[in-house]
Amino acid sequence: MIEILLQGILLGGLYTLFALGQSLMFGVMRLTNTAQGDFIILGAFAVVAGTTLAGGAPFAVALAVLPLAFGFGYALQRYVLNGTLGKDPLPSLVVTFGLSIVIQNLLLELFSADPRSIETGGLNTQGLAFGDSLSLGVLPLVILAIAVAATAGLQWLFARTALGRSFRAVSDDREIAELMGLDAKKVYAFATAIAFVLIAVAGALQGMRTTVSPSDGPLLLLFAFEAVIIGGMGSFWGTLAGAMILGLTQQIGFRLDPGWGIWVGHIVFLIVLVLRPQGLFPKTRG
Amino acid sequence: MSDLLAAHGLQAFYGDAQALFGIDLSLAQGELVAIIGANGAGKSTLLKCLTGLVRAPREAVRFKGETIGGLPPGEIVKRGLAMVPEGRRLFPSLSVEENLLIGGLAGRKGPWNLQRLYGLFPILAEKRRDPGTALSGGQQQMVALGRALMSNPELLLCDELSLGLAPIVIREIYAAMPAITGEGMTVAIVEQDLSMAQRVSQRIYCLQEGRVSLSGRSDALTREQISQAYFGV
Amino acid sequence: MTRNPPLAATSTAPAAFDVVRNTAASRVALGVAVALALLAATLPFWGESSWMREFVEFACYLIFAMMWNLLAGYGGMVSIGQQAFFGFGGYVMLMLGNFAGVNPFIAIPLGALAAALVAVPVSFVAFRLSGGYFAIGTWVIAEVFRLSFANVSAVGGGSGTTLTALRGIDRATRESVTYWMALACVVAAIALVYLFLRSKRGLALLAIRDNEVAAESQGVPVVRMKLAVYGVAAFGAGLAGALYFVGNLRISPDAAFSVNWTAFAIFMVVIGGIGRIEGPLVGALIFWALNKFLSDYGTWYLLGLGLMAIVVTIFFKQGLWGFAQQRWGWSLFPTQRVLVDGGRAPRP
Amino acid sequence: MSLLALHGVRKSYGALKVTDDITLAVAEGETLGILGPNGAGKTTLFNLISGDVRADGGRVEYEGRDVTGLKPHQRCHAGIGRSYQVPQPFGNMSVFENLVTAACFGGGQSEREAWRTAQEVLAETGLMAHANTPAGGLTLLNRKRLELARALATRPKLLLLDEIAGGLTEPEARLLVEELQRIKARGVTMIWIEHVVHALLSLADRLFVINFGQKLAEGAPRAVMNDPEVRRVYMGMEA
Amino acid sequence: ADTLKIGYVSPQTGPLAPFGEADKWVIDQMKTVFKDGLSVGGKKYAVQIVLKDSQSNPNRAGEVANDLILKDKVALVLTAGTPETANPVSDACELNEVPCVSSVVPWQPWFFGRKGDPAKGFAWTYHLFWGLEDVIANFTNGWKTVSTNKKVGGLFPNDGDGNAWGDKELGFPKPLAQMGFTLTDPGRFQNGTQDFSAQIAAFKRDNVEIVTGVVIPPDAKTFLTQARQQGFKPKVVTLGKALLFPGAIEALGELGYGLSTEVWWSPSHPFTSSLTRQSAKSLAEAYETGTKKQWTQPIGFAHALFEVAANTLSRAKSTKAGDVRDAVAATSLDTVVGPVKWGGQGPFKNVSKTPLVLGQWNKGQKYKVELAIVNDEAAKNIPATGTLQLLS
Ligand SMILES: Nc1ncnc2c1ncn2[C@@H]1O[C@H](COP(=O)(O)OP(=O)(O)OP(=O)(O)O)[C@@H](O)[C@H]1O
Ligand SMILES: Nc1ncnc2c1ncn2[C@@H]1O[C@H](COP(=O)(O)OP(=O)(O)OP(=O)(O)O)[C@@H](O)[C@H]1O
Ligand SMILES: CC(C)C[C@H](N)C(=O)O
Ligand SMILES: [Mg+2]
Ligand SMILES: [Mg+2]
Repeated sequence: MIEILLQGILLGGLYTLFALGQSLMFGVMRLTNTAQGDFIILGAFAVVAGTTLAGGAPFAVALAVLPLAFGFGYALQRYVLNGTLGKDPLPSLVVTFGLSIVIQNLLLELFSADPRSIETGGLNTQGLAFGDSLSLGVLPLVILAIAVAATAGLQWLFARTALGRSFRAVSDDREIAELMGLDAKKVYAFATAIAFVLIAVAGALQGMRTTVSPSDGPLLLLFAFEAVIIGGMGSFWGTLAGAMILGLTQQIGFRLDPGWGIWVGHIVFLIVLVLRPQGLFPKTRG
Repeated sequence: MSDLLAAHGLQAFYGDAQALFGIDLSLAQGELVAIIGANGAGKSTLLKCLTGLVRAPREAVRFKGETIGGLPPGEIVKRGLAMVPEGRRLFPSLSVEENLLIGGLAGRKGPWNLQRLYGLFPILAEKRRDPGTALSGGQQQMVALGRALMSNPELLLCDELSLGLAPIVIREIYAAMPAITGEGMTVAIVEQDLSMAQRVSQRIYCLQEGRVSLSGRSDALTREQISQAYFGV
Repeated sequence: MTRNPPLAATSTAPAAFDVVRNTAASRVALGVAVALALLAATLPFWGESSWMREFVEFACYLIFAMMWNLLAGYGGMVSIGQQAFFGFGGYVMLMLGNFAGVNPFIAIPLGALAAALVAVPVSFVAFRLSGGYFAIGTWVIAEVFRLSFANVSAVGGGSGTTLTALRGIDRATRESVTYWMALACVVAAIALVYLFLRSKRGLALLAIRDNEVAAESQGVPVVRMKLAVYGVAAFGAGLAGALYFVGNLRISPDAAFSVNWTAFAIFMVVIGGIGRIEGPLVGALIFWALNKFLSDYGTWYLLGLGLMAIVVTIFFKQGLWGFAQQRWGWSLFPTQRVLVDGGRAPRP
Repeated sequence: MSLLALHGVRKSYGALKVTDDITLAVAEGETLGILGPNGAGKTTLFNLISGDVRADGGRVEYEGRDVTGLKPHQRCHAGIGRSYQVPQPFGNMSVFENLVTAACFGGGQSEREAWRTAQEVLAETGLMAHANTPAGGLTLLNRKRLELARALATRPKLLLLDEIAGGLTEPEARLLVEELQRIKARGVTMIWIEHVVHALLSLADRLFVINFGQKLAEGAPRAVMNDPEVRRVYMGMEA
Repeated sequence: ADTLKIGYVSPQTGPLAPFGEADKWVIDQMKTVFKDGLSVGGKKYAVQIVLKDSQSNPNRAGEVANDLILKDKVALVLTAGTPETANPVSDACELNEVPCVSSVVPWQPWFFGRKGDPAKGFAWTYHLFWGLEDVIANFTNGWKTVSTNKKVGGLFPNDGDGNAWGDKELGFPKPLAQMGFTLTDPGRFQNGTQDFSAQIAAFKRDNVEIVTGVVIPPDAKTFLTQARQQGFKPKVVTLGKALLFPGAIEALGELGYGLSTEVWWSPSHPFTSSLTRQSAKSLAEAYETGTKKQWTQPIGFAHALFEVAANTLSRAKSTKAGDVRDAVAATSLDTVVGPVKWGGQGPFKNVSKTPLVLGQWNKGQKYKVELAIVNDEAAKNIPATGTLQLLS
């Protein structure tokens, strides 16, 4: 029982990382990024490629990828995604769908369909034993810690800093925010840049935790979205809670029957939506 | 008289549709000017052109001797030109105080800061932690006004300050005007209520179908002249 | 700019006004379409079987895209989950054929009907959401369909199963009947959508898309209209799915409920032009042509397709047909009502 | 018998009581004016009558029938037409189509009848020149006209008007009042929310003043306007 | 001369792409082989090979098969690489009455997965590969050589292979029980599962020492790392599919050494190509020189499919579908994957079985990891170079 709970929370930690970037982009720009999963995979491949080039040092490479991700996110928002924003969710859906296909096939062309992983020098196989029967992986614990720290950091940034204030202002009313001296395009680009740092972190950790291959992205996307939507918009602790709920219900489902675990997660997500369409802990307006 | 702001032959378009057809306008330091005109005459468009929300040719707008037409709104507000938009438009996910702080982003020095504003509108100090949208319409209008003042502008543009407000609120808002203009700030207001416009302003511009149809000293214009300018009849 | 005339200038309507609904182009288009359909009906007697197959595949894409256009472009419901009904229609057709001994051709409309029926309970969940939430929510619902079918061992679980019911029917009969079914479905789908949009229900749809709250208060039964559209779109998606798997013979949950169906529909509609009947027609033609000539390039083809969708969305928001329509005023399927003054050209 | 009657209607948003036990009746053919400070709950009251918002408690009766549970479109069908304070046109449809929609669905007319109705309303409200303009491209004034026109096209017995004179110049407001007078003369019952008091006074048979979701005053226009509470709370004048 | 077309469908992109990775090279080689054309029924034809990508997608596989048949009008269709590609292609051929030879799917998922009737078989589609009985025999033969508690944990996903391997009647459960192994099967899971703690918990609970199954590569990695984290240390891990390709093993890092898998073809298989006279070893070497990549198992089978095609066509009375089909059915040929003969060495007239042995991955010399054959009891002619070692 305890074991299920703990494994569920660890899984939730991973899902939190998948979801935070999405939560930020959704909260600030109402942007439905259907390529979220593919960007995570792209991040993982960037670290894979970097490690190959550098001949090792995965953690240093992962750190080096973060500023690249920041720049990439900034440029992507600035020059591509900004053109799709508006009341109509369709343009951003289509463009991110398109990006998703482009990324998958580009990775396939560059890296072939072989699954890759990031060598962590054994960190990924270490476990901490608690008593006889319970052993938790060190890497999942690290992931959970990073997830909680990232959530706290993002929440603080969003609620307490001038940058966070400008995120919210631009999200509420772009025109007026510009009138106050904010350059919405830059603010958006900043939000996406930060989201991409989180995405790169998620990708690097995913690549350390398991293998990644170019077509894995869509699998990760739905979990990310479910966490964001269960949690409610604009609240990062909500996203974390949503991810935990998703991790736990899937974990319970897996124990009932491995074939129905994800199904149970989806059903719980749909039930939450029916009961509380705005999510459990919404902060910003819908 | 040195003009603080001057527009010459200002034209504006929404897509293919032309909204302004060559506006000439000048505002002198320290005066309060009312801009009137029928619905759709182009008053809001004019203010939006001046603040950069609608594109304008570079040379068409001069502020403190510098051409500012078509600059991004952020650049313009940094130069000292702020606007209270039509319909208040507070940021719903920001508290009252955060709304005001956003107004101060331009980073201009001057007499207006949070303390001073709370002094002018004490009710806002009480509600500083509430979301802007939890206020009554009049209180929201105060926040909108305060938000614009926080940038310490030299020229303040107010669009339809009294639209949809209860008479009591309109009184309160206009009662605050002298405290604002008293600093030597230049103010332009768009106002539908003609008698109010005439009473508070020193000069009036009347727009009609995207052109200036009448301008002059408020106390020198007659009702007939204004009606004439309104409808061109 | 015109001046606003004073309110209530006159109080009685001049009788000389008339309402025009067709254009010269649309009348010609109707004639051409009827002629084309008749010609197409004779294809099995002179054409090659590869053409028929090609057409069946095209028909599936087209019907599916048209229904997505109806749902998103007119109903304002941007769904990423229409594959739920595509796959459901396919599975029901297959189960009726394999287990109940129903002739698969008769099972096609039955599959579509089943998809429409299952859309009713699904709508209770989906309609709690709107905008981006609706999009993702419907996707999750489709995943629930996929995982549910993947756990039913009678239809082969995750590995899927084969439509055995057609094994007795000889090839020539099967090909021409499948082709005629597809042709009939395409004609019916276009006619259905067009007549639906021209009727006053079409007005209600446009109103809902523009402003749901206001539509409701102007007497439009919003939920009922949305449900009707959702049901019709599910029917069409199920029809496309059943038709597709009769042509393909094998079904599996991953294939039947693949998000790619909706992704491709979105690409077709967006490239052709959303919210206009010509959009999915043009889009499906382009998509089919690209697929036919370039799909052997594999990754590069898909990459190009993705890029094309991005470019069209950003630079031609109205899609290619929308662009042409704006540029040259083309309209093959006009649905609007133009008030004209005694037959003279209307004031814009 | 009154056409519309509210009995103890209540609505809260969170802790905020926006409509607090309102009881109110409108007789057939009457024009009721509603006044009150910003945020007093006037628009919310309309939303409760039209059904856009569900009441937390109390009853709404229309033509002697309890309509509290009915959907907005059903109430519209029954003859309650409304305009919105912030115009809500169907932006991608032409003005004519906006009206045809209202006549078809709100007025329960056939398409052909609806064309006729729409033309009449276009002429009546001075929108004929804009018949084929997309409603999204209208100026604010014309949007407000369209709000009125669309409500009229549903052929309402009860017309709810939310600040349609707001932002109008005085001459424009005068023309509007004339128009409303003609509608009133046809026997249409009206409830009109308006801050432009003089416009309201020229039409209303009775006034109802709301403050903090509660009734502050009710009665003949002159009497209400001279009520010291009303003068203090609403007009901002010491009695 | 007229042109005769041979169609070939395999997954060249998508998650199953490793199965199709060698095909381009094999087809290039075939172009040289066929450069002088083939004579069929006394008539000379130029040969054209049309390669189609199934994109690992069963839908797409069916579509391209239909294109090959109806548009390219191929005389013969070849297909390989998991049920996700081979089954829909075979179905399309059966329906359109065109002969098809398929491989790289154990015959049960190919035959029963397509709802084949053992009494009737198929009219147009023929298959060459081993069956579940072989993989079960190999796995258990290996396990019997090491000392374990005979408790086996099964990882069978919900896909074409997993459903067949885990099937109560056709798959692992029955024979394992007969041989005294106890199987813990927590149930079918979706490919792409992020978390195997449910399975690990079940295996730990039942004290499992042997893990088997047929999973896709990422899932194997996820499972193995999580097992390690959660303190589950099986003595033997023998998995199908996930462990076939050196790329996938390299991706596992340290965890890869000592894993075992089935071997359907290797350079040490004592067979020779009937077309090029290359031995298995020289075929693999040619591949490694030509592509600068390590050899993989599908090379042999892709090659063998063309051997069958060339042999069949040269025996066919004409290029008519019926004649080609009859020639396929009458095939008896020694190929680089072993002898191929339908109606003899298989359970049904449509299936010809090939030999299977057990392999284990070790740290290599030339490449990071290399596959050694560790049990040949089921096919004595293929020499084992070692014995199965327990995982450290
Ligand atoms: N966003 C827009 N897109 C297209 N046209 C616009 C837009 N905003 C305003 N217009 C048009 O520009 C003209 C001037 O509008 P503007 O809003 O400046 O008028 P105004 O004088 O402020 O009127 P009001 O009193 O109604 O606020 C009008 O014809 C209006 O329809
Ligand atoms: N959907 C909502 N959620 C939360 N609060 C709301 C909502 N709608 C209205 N309110 C609040 O209810 C109160 C009454 O609003 P309402 O719109 O009815 O006022 P009003 O009397 O029409 O004001 P005005 O004269 O400014 O139009 C306000 O405080 C408003 O903020
Ligand atoms: C390649 C073979 C093993 C066949 C089957 N697809 C498998 O993966 O096991
Ligand atoms: Mg304005
Ligand atoms: Mg109101």
